[in-house]
Amino acid sequence: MADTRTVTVTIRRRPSISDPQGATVARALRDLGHEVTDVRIDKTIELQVPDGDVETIRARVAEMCDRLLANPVMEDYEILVSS
Amino acid sequence: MADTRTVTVTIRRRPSISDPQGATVARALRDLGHEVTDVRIDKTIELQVPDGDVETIRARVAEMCDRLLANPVMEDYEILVSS
Amino acid sequence: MNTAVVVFPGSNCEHDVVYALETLGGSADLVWHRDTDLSGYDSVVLPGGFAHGDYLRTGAIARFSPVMGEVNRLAAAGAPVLGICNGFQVLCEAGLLPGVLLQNRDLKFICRPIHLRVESTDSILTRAARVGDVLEIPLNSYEGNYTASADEIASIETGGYVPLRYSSSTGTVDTDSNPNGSTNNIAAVSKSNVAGIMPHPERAIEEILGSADGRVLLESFLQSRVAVNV
Amino acid sequence: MSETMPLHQALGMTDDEYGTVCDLLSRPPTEAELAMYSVMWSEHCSYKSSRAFLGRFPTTAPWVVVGPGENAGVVDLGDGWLAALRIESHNHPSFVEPYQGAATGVGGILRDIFTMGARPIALWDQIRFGPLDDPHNRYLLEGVVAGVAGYGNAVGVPTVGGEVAFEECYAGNPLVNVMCLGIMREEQLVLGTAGTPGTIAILLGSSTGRDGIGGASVLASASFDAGSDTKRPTVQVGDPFEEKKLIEACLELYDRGLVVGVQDLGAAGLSCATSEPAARAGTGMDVNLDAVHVREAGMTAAELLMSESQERMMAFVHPSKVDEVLAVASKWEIDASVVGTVTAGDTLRISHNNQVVAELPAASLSEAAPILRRDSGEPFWLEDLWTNTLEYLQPPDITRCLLEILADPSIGDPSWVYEQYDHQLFLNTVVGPGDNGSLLRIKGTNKALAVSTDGNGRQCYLDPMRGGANLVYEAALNVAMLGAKPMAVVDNLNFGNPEKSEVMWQFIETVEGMSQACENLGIPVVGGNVSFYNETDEADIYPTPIVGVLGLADPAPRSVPRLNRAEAGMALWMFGPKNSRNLAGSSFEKIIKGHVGGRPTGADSTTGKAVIELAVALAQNELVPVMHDISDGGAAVTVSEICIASNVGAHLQYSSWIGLFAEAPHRIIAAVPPEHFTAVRRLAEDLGVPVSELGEFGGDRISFDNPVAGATSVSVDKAAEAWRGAIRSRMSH
Ligand SMILES: Nc1ncnc2c1ncn2[C@@H]1O[C@H](COP(=O)(O)OP(=O)(O)O)[C@@H](O)[C@H]1O
Ligand SMILES: [Mg+2]
Repeated sequence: MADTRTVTVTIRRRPSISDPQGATVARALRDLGHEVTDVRIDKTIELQVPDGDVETIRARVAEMCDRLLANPVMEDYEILVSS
Repeated sequence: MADTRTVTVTIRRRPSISDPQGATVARALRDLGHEVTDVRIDKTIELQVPDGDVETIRARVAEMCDRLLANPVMEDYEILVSS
Repeated sequence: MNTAVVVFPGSNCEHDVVYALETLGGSADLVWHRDTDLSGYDSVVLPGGFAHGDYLRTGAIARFSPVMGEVNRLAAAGAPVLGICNGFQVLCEAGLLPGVLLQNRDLKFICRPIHLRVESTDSILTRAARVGDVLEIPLNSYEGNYTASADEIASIETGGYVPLRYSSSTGTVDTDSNPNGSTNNIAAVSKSNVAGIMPHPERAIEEILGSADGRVLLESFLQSRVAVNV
Repeated sequence: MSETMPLHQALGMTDDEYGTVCDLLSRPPTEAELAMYSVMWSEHCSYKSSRAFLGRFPTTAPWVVVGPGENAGVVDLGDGWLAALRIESHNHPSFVEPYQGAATGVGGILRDIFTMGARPIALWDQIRFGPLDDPHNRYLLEGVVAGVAGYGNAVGVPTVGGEVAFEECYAGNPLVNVMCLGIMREEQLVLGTAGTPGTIAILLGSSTGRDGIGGASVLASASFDAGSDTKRPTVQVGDPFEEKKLIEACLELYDRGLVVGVQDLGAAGLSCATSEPAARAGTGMDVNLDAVHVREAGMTAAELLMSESQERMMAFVHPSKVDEVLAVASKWEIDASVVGTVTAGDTLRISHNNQVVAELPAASLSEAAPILRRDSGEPFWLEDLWTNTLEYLQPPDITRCLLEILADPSIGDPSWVYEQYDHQLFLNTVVGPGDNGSLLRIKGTNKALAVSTDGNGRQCYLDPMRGGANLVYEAALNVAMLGAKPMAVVDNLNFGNPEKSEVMWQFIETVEGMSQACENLGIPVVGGNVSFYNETDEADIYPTPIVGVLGLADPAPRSVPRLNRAEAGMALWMFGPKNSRNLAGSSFEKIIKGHVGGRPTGADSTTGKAVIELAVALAQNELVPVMHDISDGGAAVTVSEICIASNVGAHLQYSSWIGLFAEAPHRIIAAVPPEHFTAVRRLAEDLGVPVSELGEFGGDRISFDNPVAGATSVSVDKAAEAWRGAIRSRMSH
């Protein structure tokens, strides 16, 4: 598979949108005696796509994000094309 | 909050453990006409912890991972302490 | 003596389990997850639901609840410990049972009756059943897909730790009768006095609600209680 | 927001309304006050366009304990048991974000029920989308169902039934309604009152954040257009885990008698949860916003007052009980803060950062809200629509049409939806989704509660008055076939833009039709909800009232009529009016001909009532193992659904093929065992209900036989395959 490339997309919930899961995990960590002030839980998606021009790949993955991977109403995304 | 530090933990499902979510997303992307050979979906956990020595922080977060954040049966983790 | 039915924040099948055990002649109390004394009990059920919202991973936070020390102690003392659905997930997370439960193969919550074939009667869930019996029991879960590493699966199978598998109504165990993608159609895992089951036997104890096939499983559990040295 | 726009306009208030506020206060309002008036006087919270007409509904009966106006209606079930019920819409939030919109809709309706002191025991969802061949509609269906499941299952309340339908008019504006039922002992009833001066207000549950500011109320009070994107940041995220803890904590508070009153925080958040209880109690209240537990720093008073953060409740507590209440909250691991004190007089005084930021008559937020008498007028196109009927010269291929109708997503098997819902929790579900309605036993009694929810936008579009009445009869009949006597109604009125006169006309006609049916059946409306502005780019949805009827079976029959109990050798009878020859608004015309026109058959008050009584009697006396009403798709579909569920064939004689597909009301198909022929005939005769002996069950084919046209048939397997794939095949890739 010499001709695929790894792209990592980080999908983050917008800061204004509440994250009950993060809040619950923060509480659990504190119950276990750890000091944490805040926890946010997000998603990373690692894609293997056909290799090619970096900008083309980025544009294609952005389209995947817009259409499927990210929820435009609540989430932002960041694309990292591996070198 | 000058004295907290951001630590990002990536939790990855072991390759030997099936990933129904990744498989489904790959299928959906292909249905939409995108070329992808593989998709993995992982978790990122962003923690705000009291600032201090990087190695101490790392050790503390590793303990959180071992005890709670990752399941040793199916997951690996990677810790990144922001600089 | 009676059964402790553990209530985690987010549990929701606890009343149903108490009702079912009492209907079958047992006696059961709800115990809060912060309780640290189960000395009055000879058996434990971790009921279904969404302990701690199922956040992070199902069962992950619950296993640190204060009551789990006592659950471990009773398990070690030979008392029957049964996890149903979310309770099964907690037992796996706590290391009392091997494996993990992933999201269903189709990434959808499944609530419908399925069939289970009895594979062995050497478990706290099946001692009153017969090998080959097919039971109709409701399944109700999003994370019911039982998995473990290949080595672990091998040792589970050779050890005879699988009392029940998903099957067709006639007892065929195959992909078509596998509702959620569980490895080898595993629906329950049992290791000496500790067992976990994904479907809900307590929902199948009266014909008026659709099936009474869950009785034999809970009766097995009740019969499994022995004089435990607490 | 444009720079020059005055604040009140930016908040969706008219200049007139602003003037009213100034007059009320004898001064211009502060920013915080303006925020409060704007949310409380929004269409969603004040019912300003509908209030004048909702008074038409009959709302009283000896068994009504709490009628409309409180958080939920409450009825007396006898022997000290009460039921609380309510229905809500979350249409606009679900279009913006289907998962969270539906999830928070479930969360909101649950709070309406446990605010009354009842434990929520069941949910029903009524959902409508554009056609499934459009991927966006599939995405919406997928998300909404996952949201109902994600919240309902996790919070631990079973979703035991509902409705799903597809129609072009919902493509830009899906409908997501949710109904909830709770039960309690009579001593547990609590109302949304602030109590007497000195009572302490304690805010329980989630922290308050900026999420959803102006969300539900603003979203539900405006139409969608190309600019909808700007409303998007107001998405609220549901936390079923927090709600589950909140339910258990509140129920413990009620059990131990620790509260005087309770009010949930829904749309309009703290503005509503302070002013309404005070208004109901005829008191004032001092509220300290600095005490509110918050999720974000630096929120303004207006933001705190408008926030629609989910999973919060306000408890009103005697000062001597405050510590106990805080201890209960801490046991269930929820946050609690003491935020106010009830005062004598009628002033709601709110302070923030140690300054008074609002000081107004508590009751003015709800009682002084504007009441609009908007213009209404019969649509100019209605007459044309009524005369736009189809002529049929040739009979169609009956079985081919039947298969096509069975395979339609609005008609076919909805199990793809309801298998994602926990519908069994609490071990009460005697009849769950997939039958005429739901039947829930009350453990420890001989009683069972039946519920059916129904809507039919297409019929209501063609004739809102007839459509509205027919829905009440249909839902009541569904309940009756489970052996329960209909006793109360809740309704959700989903309509277009009330600023259009034809939409107001549709609204008024619908309310009239429903009211007439309720009066005739003696079942009061105990609660409901209005959702206006369901339009996209000027196109209104069909007027889509949803009716939920609650019935009581006491005692519950030991063996309840079900669709799956037909057996070879049983007779196939129809009860109700004969010779229906009207296809207006039918599924046949919509699906086979792509036609919507004509005027649907209206209700017959005498027969409608008699058929319901007959159904109750047949079920109570266990005379027929199967009853199923004729509704969407007509008798052909009704019979097919019985055959599919029972896995048995049927042979049916018909006189006109149109009668096989007509959807006129008040008709039941039943499977009658020969040993009960006489008793069933006598019962029907006593009640004056016509009986048609159409055929019998048996074999493995569904066949339709006519003296002239001869017989045509389809195998049960083939019918089942078409029916089962209706939604499932379109939703799997
Ligand atoms: N969205 C839904 N959620 C839960 N149950 C549903 C849903 N849609 C339909 N059902 C169930 O499927 C059955 C058939 O629905 P429907 O065809 O609308 O019945 P009817 O025509 O008798 O009103 C009902 O029992 C109903 O409760
Ligand atoms: Mg219907």
